[in-house]
Amino acid sequence: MPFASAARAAGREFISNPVAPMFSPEIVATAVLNGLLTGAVYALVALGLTLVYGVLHIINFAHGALLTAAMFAVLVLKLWLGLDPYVAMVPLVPLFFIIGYALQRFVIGPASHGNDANILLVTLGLSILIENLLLAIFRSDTRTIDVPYAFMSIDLDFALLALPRVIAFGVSVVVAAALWALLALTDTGKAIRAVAKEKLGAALVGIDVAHVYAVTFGLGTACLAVAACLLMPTFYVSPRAGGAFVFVAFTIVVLGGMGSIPGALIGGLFIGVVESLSGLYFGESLGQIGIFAIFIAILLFRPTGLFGARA
Amino acid sequence: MSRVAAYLPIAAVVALAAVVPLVVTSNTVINFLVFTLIVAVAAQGWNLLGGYGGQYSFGHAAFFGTGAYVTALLQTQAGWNPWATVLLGILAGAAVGAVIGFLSFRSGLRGSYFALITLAFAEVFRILANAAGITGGAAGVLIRLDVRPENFQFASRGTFFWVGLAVVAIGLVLTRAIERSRFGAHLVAVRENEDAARALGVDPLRVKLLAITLSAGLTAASGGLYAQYFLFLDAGIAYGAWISVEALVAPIIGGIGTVFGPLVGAVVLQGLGHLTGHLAGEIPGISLVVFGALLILAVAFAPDGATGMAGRLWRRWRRPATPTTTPTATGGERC
Amino acid sequence: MLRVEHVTRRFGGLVAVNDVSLTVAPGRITGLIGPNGAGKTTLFAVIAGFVAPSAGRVLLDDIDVTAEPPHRRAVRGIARTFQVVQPFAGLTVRENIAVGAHLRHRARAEALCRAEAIAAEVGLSAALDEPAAGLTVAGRKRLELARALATEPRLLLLDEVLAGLNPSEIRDMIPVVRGLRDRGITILMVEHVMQAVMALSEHIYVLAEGRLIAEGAPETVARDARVIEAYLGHGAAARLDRARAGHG
Amino acid sequence: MFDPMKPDRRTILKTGAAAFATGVVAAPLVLRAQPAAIKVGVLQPVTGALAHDGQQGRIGAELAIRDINAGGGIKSLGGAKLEMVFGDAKSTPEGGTQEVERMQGEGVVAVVGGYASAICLATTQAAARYDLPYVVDVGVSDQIVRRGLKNTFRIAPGFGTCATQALDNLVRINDAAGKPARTVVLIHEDGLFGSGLAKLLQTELPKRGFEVLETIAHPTPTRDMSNVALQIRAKRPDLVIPSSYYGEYVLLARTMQQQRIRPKAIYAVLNGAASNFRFVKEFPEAANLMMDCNHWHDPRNPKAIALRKEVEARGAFWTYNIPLNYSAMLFLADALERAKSTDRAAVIEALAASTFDGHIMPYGPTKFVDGTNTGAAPVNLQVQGNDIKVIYPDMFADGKPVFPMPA
Repeated sequence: MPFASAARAAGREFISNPVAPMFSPEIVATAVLNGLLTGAVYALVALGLTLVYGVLHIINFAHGALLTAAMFAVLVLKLWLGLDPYVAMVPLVPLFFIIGYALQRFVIGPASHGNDANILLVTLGLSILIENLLLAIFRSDTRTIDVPYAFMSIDLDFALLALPRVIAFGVSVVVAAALWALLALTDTGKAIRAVAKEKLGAALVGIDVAHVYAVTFGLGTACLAVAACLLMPTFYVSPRAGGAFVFVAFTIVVLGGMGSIPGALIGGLFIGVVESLSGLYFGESLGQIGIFAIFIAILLFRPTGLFGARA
Repeated sequence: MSRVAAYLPIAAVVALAAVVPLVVTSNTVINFLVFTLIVAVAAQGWNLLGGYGGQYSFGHAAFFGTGAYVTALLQTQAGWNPWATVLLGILAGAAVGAVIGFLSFRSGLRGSYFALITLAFAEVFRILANAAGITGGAAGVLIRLDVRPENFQFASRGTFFWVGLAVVAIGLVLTRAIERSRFGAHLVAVRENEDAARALGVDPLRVKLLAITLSAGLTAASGGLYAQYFLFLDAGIAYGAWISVEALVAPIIGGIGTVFGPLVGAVVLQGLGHLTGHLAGEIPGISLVVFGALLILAVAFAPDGATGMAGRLWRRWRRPATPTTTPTATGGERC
Repeated sequence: MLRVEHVTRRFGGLVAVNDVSLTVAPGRITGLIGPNGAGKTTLFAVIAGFVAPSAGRVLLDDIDVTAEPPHRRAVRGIARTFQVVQPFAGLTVRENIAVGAHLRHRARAEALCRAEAIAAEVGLSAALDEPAAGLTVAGRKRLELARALATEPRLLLLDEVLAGLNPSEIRDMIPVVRGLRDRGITILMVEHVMQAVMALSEHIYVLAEGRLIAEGAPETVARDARVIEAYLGHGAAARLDRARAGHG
Repeated sequence: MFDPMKPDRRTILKTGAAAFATGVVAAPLVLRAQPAAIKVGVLQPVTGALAHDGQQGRIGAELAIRDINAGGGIKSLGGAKLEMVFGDAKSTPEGGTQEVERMQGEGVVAVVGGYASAICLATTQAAARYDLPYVVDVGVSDQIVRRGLKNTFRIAPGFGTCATQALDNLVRINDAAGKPARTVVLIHEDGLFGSGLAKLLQTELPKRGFEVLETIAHPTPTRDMSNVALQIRAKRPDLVIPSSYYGEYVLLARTMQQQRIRPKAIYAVLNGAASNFRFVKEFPEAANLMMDCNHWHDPRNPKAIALRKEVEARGAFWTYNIPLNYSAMLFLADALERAKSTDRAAVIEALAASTFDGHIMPYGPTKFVDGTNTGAAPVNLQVQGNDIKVIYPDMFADGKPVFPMPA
């Protein structure tokens, strides 16, 4: 079997990648910039997850599926109404807020009887349901949309930065800041923080805990709608597309500290850069394993995360 | 309950099931049932840790895949007898379970964290198996078709059904034995309240480790059966999320933490999968949509699953006939 | 039997237990009292092994058990109840107690059998096959006690088994505890309900703000000015004295 | 959804019952004027991850059966009509095995299809238990035909053939243009398909006068191709040779365009996207002038041209799965014709001895050596404007290579 053995040798070679190559400073700098741009979108996906965790103390396993759903929503708006993905934010962000609110209020909350283990199972059930519903509707094809600015770029002399990715970076940072401000400054934010800290106490002073939970879930889902709108100009969507992001988001959430918004932002940027540089030096495949390795190591040895809030 | 009474239902169910290949001649049906049994074994494994121990793993694929790959690779690469490699696969799966369990339980991971880390381990295994040379990489491993019983390959699907049924029976007996043992009592105590269990002299780490090892071993047996039945593996089959999901959903649908729950759940799920497939025609993913919906509905409305619901209906139906106190009466006999 | 030597436990900046030493003599009921937040439960947790002390040692029969986890101490004969009851909610009363009985009895049938006997002892016979989640507060307290007893302890740590019970329930419970002592089980009990402790204990330690402020026979401790102040606030002892003088 | 002749459920049930009845009553009783239909299993993954490819393959098989029946069925068997027994492999090997069992139960004379290597590996073996003839459509892994299964016939070229052919064709195209290309960067997915190809190219390209500057592996899925593009840009190769699946390839092509990387050619081998009309339609600029060495229909064959017209008129994309399955069914029908029997051994014998030359694929006369059709080869394609043209070998070409790409 000469061919198969050749392939096996190739497999081995990629596992024990030889000497790390040397790159020019321009390439390394560009890789760092690329990592930051990707990381910001990771952070946005992680933001929704960490927010839900911080308040409801649950891990939302349906997060990836909801992201996929949002990406398909962008696709549909573009194909049917010709709506630009950035414009699509206007209807999609409120829509996904409502979807998230309703899911928590009418499905996850009642179905799980306040038991954490049940929430885990219900969100898992939701993710299976949503992902396959999308598969049933859209089939398994990989779909993309074409926008006039897809190939515009900002020339930094040593690097070309894709315009949609720069926009995605900016919007992600703004959304993170807005979310932080919402929590810190508004009455809703105060109620959310109160429930996060002491659910019983908050209920005693007259805060509607079920409502606050649902609002939080809605905010987390709305973040996904933003992320989907930012991703679609440069990425593709298939019923499993969200899955590509969700484990990275889990990693960022544990890295940044469960429930910490600044942690999610810094963690996202950090993971983006780590992934980019390790991809450059060790090959893209190993970069992927690296994410899982970081994730497992943090959970085992430092479950409170490297930066950000205590559990 | 006397020893005989405790195992009688298992004997009855297994005996009844053993007749099926003699009555049903359709290979399609037998083939479907064999696959159901394979899933049931994986689900029984999950149920030991998740149902009795309360530790919800989202990554039982790690054990299933290890059992399957060890079974397959030791045959194809080293030329060992498959009966032996299946056993070694079980041991290897159990060892992987022990290591993952030791790492996670020693770090005090539970609930969502435990679910996440098992999922991550399974994914790492999948990526490695997909890339490594020894597993055949993305092309997978193929076990040579060589139909001889001593080769763990059978001319008739019915024979394989009996082999699968035997493994399910072992799973049932093991589960019942654990239920009736000190270890079982400790395991359930840890599930219900770890602190209280510790105060009563239970070492939760030891109990959970033993549970995950047995659980992983049983699920690895399912992987070994899969390899011997389909004679083909790749990383997505062996370590894919599908088996983690099936192993978890079946006991929850059938009745979590009960002896027959996983088997009942596997039959219900596979049956429904087929039925929806027939009704919905070729809409892709529709049977999984039903899986997801059933999972949510079971958690919401039938926390004790199908067997629990059936039990309640049964009691309601026969209550008028036999009044009260059967449990205390049998309890009295014990002392 | 039990010796606690200079145990200190800090949580961040807070010193919950501050350099406490005490001994529990075998075959007796020893009381540990003190106002809310005095550190009684923390001290209990240290003795049972649930919380590691920041400093100090715990000795059982002169063996240093400070580094041992709770389940090892249970094997040695220490059993505890929890102030906030911790039943195995999904199990029946019988199964709950049997978990404790399994410590000394491997066989399932034997453990279940023991459970039945112990249930009778604490007055839970009628509820044997009820789910623990369905018990009343008093029932749950009894279950806590029964489970601990099932481990056949030599030293029993009772954390407020009487709190939350009504007077008649307390009246029912007191002889149960006394019966245990009579069977030779050494008891250390944390109590908030003064009357009961006074009635039961042969020796009492008083904890306030993490420190031991008094010890001795119940009557002695009850008259101790520091104890009264700790319970009723500054100047309370003097006011009480004046009141007594007025009556006399 | 495209579905030319979807049978309603009742007919399936009825024919199922009929199959059961005839199976029991035995064949000699067939004395009616109209000979009994010959059941042919068509196995494709029409649900799950591979659903799109499976649906395409099914279209090809269905249309072939329709055309064969319209042309008078199997004449040596009294004009018996072919009847499709369709099975959904659900994109998994066990799903496929399940369906083979069902087809066996329904008494099919042979199975056509399989598509993915994993499915083919498992299902050919399941069919081998019953000596059930199996015509593999795509199944690129050469393991499929290396196990000595007597029932298995793959009509399309396998991995080894495709790889060597791709190399030879590259050399010829380069030579014909005056050797403008010398340096190469290889991009590949890190599964066995991609890494195997990369390894082969790494050793073979230097022997043919090319220099491999860099080999870059990436996983599936990959979220970001910026780094890969960055490395390509730094190396400035004449040729980029990618072997990836659809999503990653689209991402790479778009990133390269965005980063203004224009090598002299992008030359793909068995690529998921470079010969996919969806890609051409959605990203005409990124796709234009890409080359691919892959399966394709024979663009000069009138039957193939008519088939493509019909499929496109119904609004479906044209992919190679359609003509490949169409051709596979013709090949089977020819064997049945010559076997003059539906006896499995006879059919297998006829398939093995086949010299069928009516393919609508760019294949020479069929010749099977150990389950492999040595008459089959891939062709070189290039996206030109909004179409995909065959540019090599000349005997099948309907376009001329544009190489090197204009800057």
